[in-house]
Amino acid sequence: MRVRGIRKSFGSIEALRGVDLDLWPGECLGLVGDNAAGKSTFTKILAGTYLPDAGTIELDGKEIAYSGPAEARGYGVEMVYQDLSLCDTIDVAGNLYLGREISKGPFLDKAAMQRGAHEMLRKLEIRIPNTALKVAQLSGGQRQSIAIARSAAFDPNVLILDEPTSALAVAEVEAVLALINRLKAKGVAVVLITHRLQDLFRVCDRIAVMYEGTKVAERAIAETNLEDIVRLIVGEGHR
Amino acid sequence: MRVRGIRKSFGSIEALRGVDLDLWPGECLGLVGDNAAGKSTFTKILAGTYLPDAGTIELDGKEIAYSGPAEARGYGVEMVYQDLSLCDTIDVAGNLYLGREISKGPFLDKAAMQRGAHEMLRKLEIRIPNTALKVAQLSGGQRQSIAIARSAAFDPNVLILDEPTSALAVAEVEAVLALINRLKAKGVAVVLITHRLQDLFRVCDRIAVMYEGTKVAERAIAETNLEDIVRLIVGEGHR
Amino acid sequence: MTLYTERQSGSRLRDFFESHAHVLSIAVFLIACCALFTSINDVFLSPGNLLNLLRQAAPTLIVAVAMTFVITTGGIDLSVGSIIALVNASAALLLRAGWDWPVVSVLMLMLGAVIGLFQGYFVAYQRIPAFIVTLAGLSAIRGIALVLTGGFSILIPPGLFLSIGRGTLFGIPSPALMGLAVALIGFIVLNFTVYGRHVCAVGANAEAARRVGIPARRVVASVYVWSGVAAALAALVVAARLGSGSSNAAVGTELDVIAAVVLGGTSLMGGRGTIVGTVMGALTISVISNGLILSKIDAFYTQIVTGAIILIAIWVNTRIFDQVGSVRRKS
Amino acid sequence: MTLYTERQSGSRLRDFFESHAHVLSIAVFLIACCALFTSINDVFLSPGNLLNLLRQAAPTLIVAVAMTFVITTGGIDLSVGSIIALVNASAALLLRAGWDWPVVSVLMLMLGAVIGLFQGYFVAYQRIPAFIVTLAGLSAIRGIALVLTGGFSILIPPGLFLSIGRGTLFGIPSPALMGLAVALIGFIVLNFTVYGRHVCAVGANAEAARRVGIPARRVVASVYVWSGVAAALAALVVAARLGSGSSNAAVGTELDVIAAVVLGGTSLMGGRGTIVGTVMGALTISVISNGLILSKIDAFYTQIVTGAIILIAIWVNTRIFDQVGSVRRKS
Amino acid sequence: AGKTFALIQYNQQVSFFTDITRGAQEAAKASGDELLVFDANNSAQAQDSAFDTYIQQKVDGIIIVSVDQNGVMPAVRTASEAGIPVVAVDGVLPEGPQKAQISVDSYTAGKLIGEFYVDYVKKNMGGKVTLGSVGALNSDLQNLRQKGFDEVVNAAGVATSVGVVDGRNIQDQALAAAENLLTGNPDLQTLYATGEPALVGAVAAAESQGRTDKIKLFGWDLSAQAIAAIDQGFLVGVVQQDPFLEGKKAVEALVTLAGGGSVEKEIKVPVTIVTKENVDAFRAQFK
Ligand SMILES: Nc1ncnc2c1ncn2[C@@H]1O[C@H](COP(=O)(O)OP(=O)(O)OP(=O)(O)O)[C@@H](O)[C@H]1O
Ligand SMILES: Nc1ncnc2c1ncn2[C@@H]1O[C@H](COP(=O)(O)OP(=O)(O)OP(=O)(O)O)[C@@H](O)[C@H]1O
Ligand SMILES: O[C@@H]1[C@H](O)[C@H](O)CO[C@H]1O
Ligand SMILES: [Mg+2]
Ligand SMILES: [Mg+2]
Repeated sequence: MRVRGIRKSFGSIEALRGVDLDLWPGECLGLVGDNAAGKSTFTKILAGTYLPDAGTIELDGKEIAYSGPAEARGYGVEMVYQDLSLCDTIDVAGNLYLGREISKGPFLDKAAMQRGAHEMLRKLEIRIPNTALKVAQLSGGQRQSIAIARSAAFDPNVLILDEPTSALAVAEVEAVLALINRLKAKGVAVVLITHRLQDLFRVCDRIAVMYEGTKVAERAIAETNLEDIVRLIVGEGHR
Repeated sequence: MRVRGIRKSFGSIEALRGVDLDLWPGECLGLVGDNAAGKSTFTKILAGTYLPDAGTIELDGKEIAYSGPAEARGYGVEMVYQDLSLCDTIDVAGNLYLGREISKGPFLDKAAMQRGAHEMLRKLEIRIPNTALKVAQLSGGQRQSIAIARSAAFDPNVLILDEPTSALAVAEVEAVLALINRLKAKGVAVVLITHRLQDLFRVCDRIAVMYEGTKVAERAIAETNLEDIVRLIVGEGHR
Repeated sequence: MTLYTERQSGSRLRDFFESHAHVLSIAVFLIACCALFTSINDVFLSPGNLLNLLRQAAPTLIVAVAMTFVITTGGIDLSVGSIIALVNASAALLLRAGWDWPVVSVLMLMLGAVIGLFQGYFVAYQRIPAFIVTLAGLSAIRGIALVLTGGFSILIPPGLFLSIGRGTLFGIPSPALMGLAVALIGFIVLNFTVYGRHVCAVGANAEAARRVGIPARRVVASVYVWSGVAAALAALVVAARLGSGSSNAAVGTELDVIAAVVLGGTSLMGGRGTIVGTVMGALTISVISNGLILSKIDAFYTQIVTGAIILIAIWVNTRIFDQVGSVRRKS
Repeated sequence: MTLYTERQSGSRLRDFFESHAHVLSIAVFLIACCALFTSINDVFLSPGNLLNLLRQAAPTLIVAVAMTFVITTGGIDLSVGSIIALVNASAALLLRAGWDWPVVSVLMLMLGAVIGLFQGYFVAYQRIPAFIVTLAGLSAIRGIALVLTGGFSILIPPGLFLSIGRGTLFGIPSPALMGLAVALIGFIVLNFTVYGRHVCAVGANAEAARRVGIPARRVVASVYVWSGVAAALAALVVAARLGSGSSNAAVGTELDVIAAVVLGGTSLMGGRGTIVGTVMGALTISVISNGLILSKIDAFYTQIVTGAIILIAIWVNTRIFDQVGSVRRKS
Repeated sequence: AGKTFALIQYNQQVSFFTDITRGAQEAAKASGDELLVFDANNSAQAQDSAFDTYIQQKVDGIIIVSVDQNGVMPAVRTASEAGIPVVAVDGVLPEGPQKAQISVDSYTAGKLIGEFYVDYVKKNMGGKVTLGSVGALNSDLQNLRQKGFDEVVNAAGVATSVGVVDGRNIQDQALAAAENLLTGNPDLQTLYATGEPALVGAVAAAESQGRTDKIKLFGWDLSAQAIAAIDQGFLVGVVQQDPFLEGKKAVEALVTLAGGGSVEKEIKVPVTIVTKENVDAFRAQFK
């Protein structure tokens, strides 16, 4: 995936001021930056949720213009949104299979989805006693787990994770990092946005730093360390 | 603050199964636990948002029965909710002063609130260019910063922070930790829920561990370390 | 102190009560109303009157089932009464012009679909609030009926068409059968199909639905098509029952229909709908108006009593829900 | 590559346009309507007709201002038409019974407040959806008016009372003055007072408002009191204007009022309300009905044209908003 | 010729009113004048506003079919002060500056059909029956029709009333109300309907309940359905006003007034009680 010159404004705020990025299969790219740097906005564009004001996205050398997230999903681009994007009044299994329901003809195969949901959650070591619970009734961390399980379940080509571990407890964070490594091994390209910088060094191959709507640096993981990244994020000494 | 035997069920889920806790002025208590352990539910009860099914809360030796969060606020109990509890269609300054508007008679003193808002944000080193922006337009981290600034601004006696730093970038996390230490010095009792365990050791005096709706352990910070806490959270070797 | 025990998983029955509290309480209320009217007047429970009741409830019920879908997406359709008027008038005109009744019926259902599609397009693709689109529809569509009929009520020539409204099958009035069939279909579609799931998802969180690739706009547009078709079907029943078509038909029906849906426990915020509740809501409304007349309440008081009963029904509903559900969840 | 530059802060004008797009576009639409009708008929712009227009718009405007508050909290009040009928009938009966007009006027405003309080109580403290509470009210309150009048229209004896509807001050009709005064008060309260801020907060996120200690339920209940009082005031204007009271007054007014509010750009989802928009929405509706009469449109077509115009107004509104606002924000 | 008149209508959903409009239009065509029609859609306020607007427009005469007889009087006075003659059709206005009143007095005509009813019951039904009514409680006029009818019937003591139900002037509402009245009173012998929607609903209810052989209907306002019911024999008598003629006479009166002439303050139009005997004369009108 090759992204060039992405721009996006909201009213008077220029959220993105021309961002370029390359992404290779089987690698994990860490995307970091101060709050409001534009990370979420940028990844939403990759996932087709926003349409950019300018810029191009190429996939396998072919330029593509998304018309929406459904299309991006068709290309195998999956995303965990910072706001999770769950349907509160629908149960856990239903949310996991949202938009990709198992069906017999036009009918939902509820039993199969409940079984599949158990399986998905088990793989990610997520403990949710009852997959028939409504998502509104779950705790913050449980909700986040479901969003992650959903995005990883259907063999994506590109997986974008926008602060996926922010509400997770220790063991669950480990499970997510393990998941990322598993997916990388399968050839999935992963974009990980996080403020837990130490996690970056455990899964990422490259780190891109954003600042006020631009990409200011990109480092291979071997060439950098935590202090360097922090300095890059804050922009100290570069002005 | 002295809390005894708090219970709370939602339908078939027993979120809290009898929790006791003491809280002293000028100390910071870390509250940790696995996802869905009941941390948010417990603190919401302290803040008057939920009424407990059973149990008592004493403040300065007097038993109190909240009728709602307004009353808790009256006792100086402030909370940053995991879901932030902001009003999306109201601007930054308005959210910071929500429920405590500066007024001249019945009229809002908008100019004073804008000034005050700038001041609050400056203190917390939060960069939001325009306090007249609607909160809906802000990034995840910016929104969280506002919730924190709001809770800390009005001299609380008890400040409850439910995962306040989950969406914050490095520098902002530092600012929040510094804030907690400042407030402690002023005699405020702070409850900090977080999954970033290393932060606990920088600000907390005591750590309480919850597991499946009960408090399973309490440790003074000097007596424990990271590995110990992790083991307590997961419950390994205790079963 | 360090006693690690898992939570007991509580009574599933309690979960069941909680998640079906709305439906259960309207059921209780409906039964209470029936008991009350039975004790006042013994005609109420007579088979004749019960069939009557079903027949009268049918048009409201048919539209309410479709409206349940609309409201579940978080929308509303205020134009259904006007669509009934237009279809009912058009059908009468065509029948009088000598068209065959099956042709007319099919055409009329298509007319309902087209109107629904038109409104659905503006709601879903132009993102104009459903309240406004269908309010405009409420005015304009009845206006068209007015122009078509010139203000006259149009006699439908005797014939098979009238049995849509007046016929019986196995002793059950055909409108009642149609109503029940529509309710059954609605129940299955909403609860057991992929489409039904998408309707709920769009109502719960339209943006999330869009993000997971559900064709959110198409789903939203579609529910207005169903409410258009259902209104057309109800119009055929009304026309066949009255034996005439008029632009004056079904004035204010939208409010009855919406009341039935909400009484049944479907949330106006979207994301949660129940057809069983809607059926009982529609029956409750019919039972009240039937029962009041049987009880010989002075007609001047029926509006007051009807309003009071609706309020009390919902109030009891809420109370029971609060009791069965998490007691004092919020302070 | 490592070039750290701050974002330029973009044009504030653009922000202004964006956040006021709804109001601006209804303003444009209103002006366009006026221009159109002026070109068709030169009576339209005559001072006499303009004053007429203001007077005709006054009752809708008065209620719409209060309704803006209700809708901003995320609620709705469907009972305003019925409250107008009840107050209007009660006022006529009391005046006919020889009561003094100032006493009657004050009593009637209090009656409106009491009805609003009753409904607000159920909405805010019993958490019954506003749609249902006020739908029950719509039925029951007009029912009371029907019982009081026996279905007959009640003549108001000549006297000072009538000048509420027909008097002028500095050549401006008194209803118009009242309408403008109410709008001005509404504007100030919604935008510049603590109470107005709380109304927005409750509509934006009721739970958040409660958590920061805003008396959310009291605020919610209060807006229904205002809509009750406003409806009562409108009822006095209508009664004085027509010189009679009738249970038939103001049928369907609720829809006009809500249309005015939503046309003006207030969001039915709550949290965002604009009185300036509401004033223009109410004027637009009056201009359309006045202009259509002057344009000699065949009466059979007025409903169609009215519906079409409302739809187009909002559609243009949405389009302009999309253009001025973030272009293609969502795909 | 060449004048502009305005007709402010009650609504256009009932044949009765549409017929007034047609009569007025025909007369205007004949005299070469322009007729503007406004549909108030049952709103007294809308009628008041329409008056204002037509006064601004300086029309040469206004015909009012009032929703609220008292409520139009201020506007009627304003119009007259502006020199615009007003003629009232159907709804009877109180004393005022209107130039003419063209209508059937509902109260008196209610008594008329009451007398017809008493007569019929005595002759054909043994002089003692049960009676139900379908009204439109929100219509002043229809309440008067009920009142006039009730007074005569009660005085004669021929009927026991089982009550009035409210059809709200909407056909399908009237149908449901009438059905409930019929099922609630399985032995009901006679039914009185005070207006067109009520009568259409009552006829359909009698048919749908299969009671056409056991019940006799009386009411107001012919329609195609009513004629069919008369033919079948269960609808006995219908008060038929002549709305077409009313509309026509109203325009003619305005033409005369505009030409400087004067008209009678009360212009009578005949009412007929339509029965099996004389129904043929009305068939053509309701094809
Ligand atoms: N829908 C929107 N409307 C208006 N402004 C927006 C919108 N979404 C984002 N912005 C603005 O764009 C900028 C970038 O926001 P974005 O959410 O991409 O930041 P981020 O890097 O994800 O920050 P965080 O780490 O806090 O999540 C911010 O200044 C924000 O105010
Ligand atoms: N409103 C509610 N309705 C039903 N169940 C609820 C509700 N709120 C919480 N729960 C349940 O209570 C339990 C505890 O939830 P809580 O939010 O307190 O956990 P938590 O410790 O804050 O977890 P996290 O770290 O994930 O935020 C969970 O099992 C959750 O499903
Ligand atoms: O006189 C008319 C007609 O007879 C019709 O019944 C409608 O209501 C009345 O105003
Ligand atoms: Mg973000
Ligand atoms: Mg939590």
